[in-house]
Amino acid sequence: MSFTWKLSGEAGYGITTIGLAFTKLCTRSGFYAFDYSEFPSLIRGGFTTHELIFSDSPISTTKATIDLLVALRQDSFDMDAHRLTPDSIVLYDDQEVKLSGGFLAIPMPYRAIKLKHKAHQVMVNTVSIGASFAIFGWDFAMIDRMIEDDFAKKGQAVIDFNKLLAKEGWDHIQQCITDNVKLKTKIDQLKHALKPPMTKVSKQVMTGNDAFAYASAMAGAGAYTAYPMSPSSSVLATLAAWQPKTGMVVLHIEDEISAINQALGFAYAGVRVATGTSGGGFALMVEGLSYAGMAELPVVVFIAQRPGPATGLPTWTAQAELLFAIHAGHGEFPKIVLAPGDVTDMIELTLKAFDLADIYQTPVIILSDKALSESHESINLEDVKKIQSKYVQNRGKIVKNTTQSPYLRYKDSPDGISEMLIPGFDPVHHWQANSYEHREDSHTTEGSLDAIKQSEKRSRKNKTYLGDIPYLGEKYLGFAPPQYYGNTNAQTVFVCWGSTKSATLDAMNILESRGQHVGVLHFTHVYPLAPSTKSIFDPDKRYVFVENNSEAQLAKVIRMELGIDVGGQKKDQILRYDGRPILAEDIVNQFHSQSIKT
Amino acid sequence: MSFTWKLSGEAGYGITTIGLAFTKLCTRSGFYAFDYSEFPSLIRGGFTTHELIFSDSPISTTKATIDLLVALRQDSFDMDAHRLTPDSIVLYDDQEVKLSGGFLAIPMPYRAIKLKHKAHQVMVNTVSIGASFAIFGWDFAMIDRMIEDDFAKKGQAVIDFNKLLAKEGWDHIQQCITDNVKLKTKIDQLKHALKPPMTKVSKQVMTGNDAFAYASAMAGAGAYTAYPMSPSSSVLATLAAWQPKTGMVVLHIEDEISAINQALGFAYAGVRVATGTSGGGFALMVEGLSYAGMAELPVVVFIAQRPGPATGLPTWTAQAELLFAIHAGHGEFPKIVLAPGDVTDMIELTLKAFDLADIYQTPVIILSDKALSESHESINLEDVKKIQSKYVQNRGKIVKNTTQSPYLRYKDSPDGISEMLIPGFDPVHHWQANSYEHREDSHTTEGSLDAIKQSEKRSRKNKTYLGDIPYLGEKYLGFAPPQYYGNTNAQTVFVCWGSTKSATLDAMNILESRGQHVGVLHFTHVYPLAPSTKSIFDPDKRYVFVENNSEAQLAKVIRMELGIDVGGQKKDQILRYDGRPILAEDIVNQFHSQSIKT
Amino acid sequence: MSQANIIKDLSGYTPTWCPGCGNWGIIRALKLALSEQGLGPTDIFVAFDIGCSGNMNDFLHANSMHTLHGRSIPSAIGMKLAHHTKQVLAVGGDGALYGEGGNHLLHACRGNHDITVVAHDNMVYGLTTGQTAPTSTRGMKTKSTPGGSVEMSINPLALAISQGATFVAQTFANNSRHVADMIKAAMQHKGFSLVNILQPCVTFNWVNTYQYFFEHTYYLGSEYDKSSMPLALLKSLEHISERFPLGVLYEKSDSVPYHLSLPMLRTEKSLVSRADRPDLSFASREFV
Amino acid sequence: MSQANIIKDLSGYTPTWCPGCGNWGIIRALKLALSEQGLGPTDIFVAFDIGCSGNMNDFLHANSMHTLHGRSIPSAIGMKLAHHTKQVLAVGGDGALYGEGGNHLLHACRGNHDITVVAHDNMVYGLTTGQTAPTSTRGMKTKSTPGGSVEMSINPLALAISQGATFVAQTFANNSRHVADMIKAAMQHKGFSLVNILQPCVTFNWVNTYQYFFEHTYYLGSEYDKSSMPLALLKSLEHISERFPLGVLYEKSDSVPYHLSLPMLRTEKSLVSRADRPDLSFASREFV
Ligand SMILES: Cc1ncc(C[n+]2csc(CCOP(=O)(O)OP(=O)(O)O)c2C)c(N)n1
Ligand SMILES: Cc1ncc(C[n+]2csc(CCOP(=O)(O)OP(=O)(O)O)c2C)c(N)n1
Ligand code: SF4
Ligand code: SF4
Ligand SMILES: [Mg+2]
Ligand SMILES: [Mg+2]
Repeated sequence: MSFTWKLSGEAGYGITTIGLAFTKLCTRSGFYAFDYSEFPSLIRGGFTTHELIFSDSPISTTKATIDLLVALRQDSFDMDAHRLTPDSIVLYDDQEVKLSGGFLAIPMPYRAIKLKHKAHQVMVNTVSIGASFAIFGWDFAMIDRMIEDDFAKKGQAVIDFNKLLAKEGWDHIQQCITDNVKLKTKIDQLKHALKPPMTKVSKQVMTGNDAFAYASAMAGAGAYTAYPMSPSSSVLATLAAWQPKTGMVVLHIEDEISAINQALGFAYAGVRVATGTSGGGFALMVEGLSYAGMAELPVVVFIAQRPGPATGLPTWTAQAELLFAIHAGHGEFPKIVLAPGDVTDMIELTLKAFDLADIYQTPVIILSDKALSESHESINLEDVKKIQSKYVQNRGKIVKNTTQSPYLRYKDSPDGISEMLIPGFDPVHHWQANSYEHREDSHTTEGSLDAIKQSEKRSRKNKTYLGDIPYLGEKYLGFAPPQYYGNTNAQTVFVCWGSTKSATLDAMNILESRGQHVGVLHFTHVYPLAPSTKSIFDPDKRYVFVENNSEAQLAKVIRMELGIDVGGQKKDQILRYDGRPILAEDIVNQFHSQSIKT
Repeated sequence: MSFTWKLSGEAGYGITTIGLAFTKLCTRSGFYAFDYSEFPSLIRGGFTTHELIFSDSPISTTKATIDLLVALRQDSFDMDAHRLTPDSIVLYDDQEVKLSGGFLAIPMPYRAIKLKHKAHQVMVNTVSIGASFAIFGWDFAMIDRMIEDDFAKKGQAVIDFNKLLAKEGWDHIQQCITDNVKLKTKIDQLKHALKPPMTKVSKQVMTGNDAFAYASAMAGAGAYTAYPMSPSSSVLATLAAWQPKTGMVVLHIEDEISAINQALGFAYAGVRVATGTSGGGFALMVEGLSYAGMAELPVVVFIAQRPGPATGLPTWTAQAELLFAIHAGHGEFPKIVLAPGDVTDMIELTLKAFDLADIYQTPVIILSDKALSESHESINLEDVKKIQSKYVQNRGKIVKNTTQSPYLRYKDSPDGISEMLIPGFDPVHHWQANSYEHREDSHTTEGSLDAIKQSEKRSRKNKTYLGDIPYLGEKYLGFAPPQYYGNTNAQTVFVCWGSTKSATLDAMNILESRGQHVGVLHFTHVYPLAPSTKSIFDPDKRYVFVENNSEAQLAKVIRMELGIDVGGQKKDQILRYDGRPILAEDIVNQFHSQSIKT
Repeated sequence: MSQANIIKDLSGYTPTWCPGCGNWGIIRALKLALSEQGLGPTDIFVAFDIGCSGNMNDFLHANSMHTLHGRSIPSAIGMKLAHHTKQVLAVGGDGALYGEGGNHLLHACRGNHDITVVAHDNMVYGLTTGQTAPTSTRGMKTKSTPGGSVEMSINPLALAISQGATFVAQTFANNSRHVADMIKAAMQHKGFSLVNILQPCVTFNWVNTYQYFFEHTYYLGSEYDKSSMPLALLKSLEHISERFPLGVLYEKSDSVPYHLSLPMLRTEKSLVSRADRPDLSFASREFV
Repeated sequence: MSQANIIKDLSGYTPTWCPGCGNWGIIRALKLALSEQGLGPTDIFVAFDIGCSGNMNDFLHANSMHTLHGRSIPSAIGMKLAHHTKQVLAVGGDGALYGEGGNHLLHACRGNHDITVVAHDNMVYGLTTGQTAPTSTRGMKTKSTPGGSVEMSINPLALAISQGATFVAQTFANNSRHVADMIKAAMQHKGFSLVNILQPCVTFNWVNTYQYFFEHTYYLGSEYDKSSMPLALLKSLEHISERFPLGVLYEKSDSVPYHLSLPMLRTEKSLVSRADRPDLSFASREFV
């Protein structure tokens, strides 16, 4: 069971605020919810939408059809009319909006309510919440509690006023039932279909950015340096707000170059650190990334992707920095790129990212995107607690004291990893984080043998990460192969990475329900790829790449890294590159049309 | 016939100056010469070498053995003793250097000459020039003329003094002959073997950087913006010095970010422009590159590669920015990457780069490296003149007037290329170089259809460049496939790109002379690759990648772009990554040892 | 409208700024300044930065670049040197010009490049919804500094005056007439000019409101001597005590702009107008 | 040498600077300043920039980073905040600190970060063999400006003083004692300190020689009041007429360094010394 609900209106009129409240309400009611918001790169004047889906099982993608649409303006209706089905419900402003089409239309006296209570446009949205609850047959008291929580800081008057407006919406529906039989029948159906689960699992509602912030704190990061950039900015705001509780140093600095170079200062001094940005800001960090590679400094770089090139579509989504991230930075050095598939993944992989950065003493990049970074998802609190209680920092060979003498910071070793002494504690030993090529003792060198030794040592870390060389530390942590979902006999496999996971799985289920078997292969550890990954690809199967970009970038990575010729043809690509997340229905439709062509 | 000559000494003592004079002397004598200099990233205190090779046919690589070594210091001898053969000659300071090994050793009274004339250490090198000429049996008057040309600005006294020192060297050898029979025989041999060609072809001695500067001026570039960085800096100095003659605006600005963004200002305003740097500076330009991609601005970016990561080995060579350059910049946009194989190539491809940038209205990157950028090579003046007389600027669809109304800067078109109106002349039409996604009229958009249209339009330019879509302009200029050299039946093919061309061809010839057939496939148009390139690769042949990097980057590009599994195994890679250029002998040796292993 | 008027019409899309935003006054002033100089869209080159301010790209018609964030100044310099007979402006926010792009401002000042930088100083990051800016007053609570910002504000006027700018003015978005006058004077000045415009951001800055600026600004009187650099510098220090003088703080009378120091641009023929290819015969002599 | 002396020995490799280079005097002074404060290699953190100056990384023993060109200041700030009980220096050239890294200097000043920036001001790019620098005098002929540089010199002292630096001094490499005293005073100051060292580059700068500096410098007398910011600013303007005062131009007495404005660093326990993982239970409340 899943149900989609959508609200839209002018930017700056609280659409996302009330939308989040509703996402939380669905979650508190016992469902899993996921939302997705669209807004322009403008503070005002554009159009903002909040679309949410709730379901009895975990979900992190929306769907093509809208089950309940709130239309306060004509354009709210017009832009989504094609997504309505005969089963859909439209709550609309009877004074503002003209409808056409077959669905259950419920006129709402928004204007009258607004006038009656002298309410600001922002508050009118609360009416829709009340009305929606009435339609779903949910407990009105939940709304009251939500309002009390959300407006606690604003005082009793505001709380009461909001409750009143919600109640107006609720009452209006109750009233309608009496003379609208169709509505009555529908509501009776929904009451049953949307009945909140009996046993309530505790949940948290988080965005991908929240999850990254949360897990960074959990990993013991001491600092976060950043320059704001959509859609990564909320990480900065969240971590900044938490400073009194986490003790983290959170810096909004002058530019992204400073962000990474300050981060490297923290890293050298032994503090776990991350920096975050989007593609354009990351472009300014790539020189610093190369320095981290050379000096073998651990740093986590969080990239929330948006469509480029250049300023592009700042508030929209894309998965178009995979190749850029993999090859970012001049010269050759190891680098690990991870791409979480959903919010829980984000928590786990963020924790792992900090460990990997420390173990391999090299930059680790986390690729998120607007769809994951800014969408709210309900996740099981139990899962989070389990992750947290299981988590123990693994700093690899980073130490506060050394038994070596002389201490060789860049000592050659079979796994490529040398002991890193946190400077400033040992009274005798010191070393340089040298951006030049260096000897084992960290002094600058231009010697051929030194250069070869250090270059090979650095690249050997890659092999260790991939499991080709045994790790000589306490605990192994490295590459994880892609996850296969679905029928193992399926002759067609959708290959995806990062945030497109949920939509692709949905597509698989839709096709399955139509009797068509497809599998899904989802990558989170997108670079480097272990050579053994090659054996996962069966030459007799068809692999179709599902990506939110125009070049099927993962397919390129697989060809480059594994030498197998997949995903190079248009027919083996299902792509979306207009800034919108790819949805299950997009995948199914494109898949059908391509299958016909081939 | 080819002959290698090498001089070395403390940095700061004029080694490269005198070395260049000798390179020019060889050229003026009628030979083709090529030199290669090594020096530390220090102004003083390190060790500088100047190695040159001259030959009766064009050459742009040195070889493993040294035919004449000048050893003024013990370390000059020690570091190169292993490169001497029984046929080698060593001119050495009899007071300073102890020799061992079998070769023709000629003690030189450098100390005595220095004392006698109260000469500075810098000038002692001139003695070696005189001595070398005596050994080769060349015309001493050539040295006199060279000294007159080179020291014209320093006055007659300096000229005379240098001539005197050269003569001392010459005289000393003449004197030695009388009582050194072995030397006499050798000199008689050499007189014959090194006899300057009768018909002298006019030549120019140029580095890769000179060639880029020269061709930029020839292409009509109006501006060059840069921040100094080895090994690209001499382009800035050369173009700056030429300003009064070329009228070019040459700017040394505050940082590389400014360099590219100023360049884009020139480009928007209709002026041909280039910027130049090395990998680390380029890292700071990649955001700007992405803007050029989005706004469709033509710009040429010159990268002289050096080993990274980070500061790396600043004065050494590498081919390690191929993957970085190809994927540089966030988001997806077309980009053309060219890698000249030698100095003549550099002239031709620089001219082409400016044309391609204009035609495709997108950034074009030229990948050079220290070995090409700073080595001097003699090229035929006739060739240069031919290139120059043939060259006509091709600005594609860049116009000063438009017949469109309304003018649509980003009008969709079958070849992906829209008319670009140079702003500031037309009194009515204006447009924005918009870093946001935009409509055809250049206004900002967030619409799905606009985004798709523009994204597809941009990527279609790639297809046009590759010849997959016909170009709708006046004259086609696009991708050129790799060049095949050698026996077409060879079962083994060396694959290389850029500056490793000459060494690889040499290796092919050496192997050929030993009865072993190999072919060479050399890429200059390294990205993007036309799909048809795939057919060049014969599945039954062995392809061995010869690159100055540690990852066999071209092999990765070929796998990624063409989907053929080549060069992924160690046995199919001949790589050098210690900052030194790969030499024919390296290739031959590695090839033999790998062939044994497999 | 007549043909000529249409050609000179500067208006693009209707702005999408928040009602009450100071930017409304600035665009009005900018249009005034341009049209009073008889300049239409094709007469000028503008580099718009990224920010609410820079969003003017779609609202003001011009030959223009909507540059990368923080990079409007270098792009403006490129345009100026390419086509030096035209007037060139860079329009951006305090974040772009004093934060991300601070280095370019610094060096454009000392180069005395003949461009006019129009800085929308709202003391906050507008477009990214309310983080601290380089001109935020120390202690200001924003999204990125919930505990109050720790840095003191940059002093843009002192920066420009001390580093070689030859025209430095300050004005207040509320007074379009004054803003227009400052921009006009700046454009007419030969050399680098900075116009710092105090601009209320009604959505994210509740500290530096219209009221705040009314209280903290004053107009420089006719007795003020704008030709003295040391005096101007001292005047600019009032910034520290949150006093904002309005008017031209400094103008160097004998300013020689960058391009006029380049021999090849001491002509009416701009770089982009040259068709002739250079004679390279000198090079073959150099390389033998 | 005793064990303790070995531990405190700051000497690394023998420097490779040109004979006569001003850097020799600077390294002597730096060692003096450190050892007089009882500081050895492991007591300090140094960010060396890229340049002849920055090449000191191999000549001076310390916990150190040899950073990217122009980025020594951000790296120094990172180290300071990570381990705020230690003294942190950034050592670099005029190209690095005022050119490539100008924006970082600007913002480090206004942040009043407690680091000491040691600027080797040789008015040229040494390591890249002689191009113009941000502090080159206008008209200077260099490899990149064969016709003479067009920009006026940056004024680093005025920049720092006007943008929030709380300690600004100038000194001359020839007088190691004075250089050492300036560095010591700078390090002892709580907050951002800049020591601009006039440093002859004997190989690529034939204008600003030892002789030149002897003629163009003078020591600030005891009557000079370093506590007045406006005065210091005016003093720094002498730079324009090529007069270089030596000594402490400005020191703010009640300076509060950046890290002491952060509640979590108002303790002796530095960030890197903390083992405790934060209690995140608050978050589960926030997210329901
Ligand atoms: C390299 C880069 N970093 C960050 C951003 C995100 N960004 C867009 S506008 C802006 C700041 C806006 O503030 P300001 O320049 O003061 O302009 P305002 O909106 O206040 O007018 C930021 C950080 C970006 N576009 N590019
Ligand atoms: C990003 C980047 N750009 C350019 C360079 C090349 N580079 C190295 S040192 C230097 C300038 C040296 O001048 P300065 O900072 O004044 O130091 P000095 O050598 O004079 O002490 C430059 C441009 C680099 N290493 N990195
Ligand atoms: S957010 Fe502020 S600066 Fe941006 S439009 Fe609104 S009021 Fe103006
Ligand atoms: S080049 Fe100049 S700065 Fe560098 S070591 Fe030599 S004299 Fe010193
Ligand atoms: Mg602002
Ligand atoms: Mg310098």
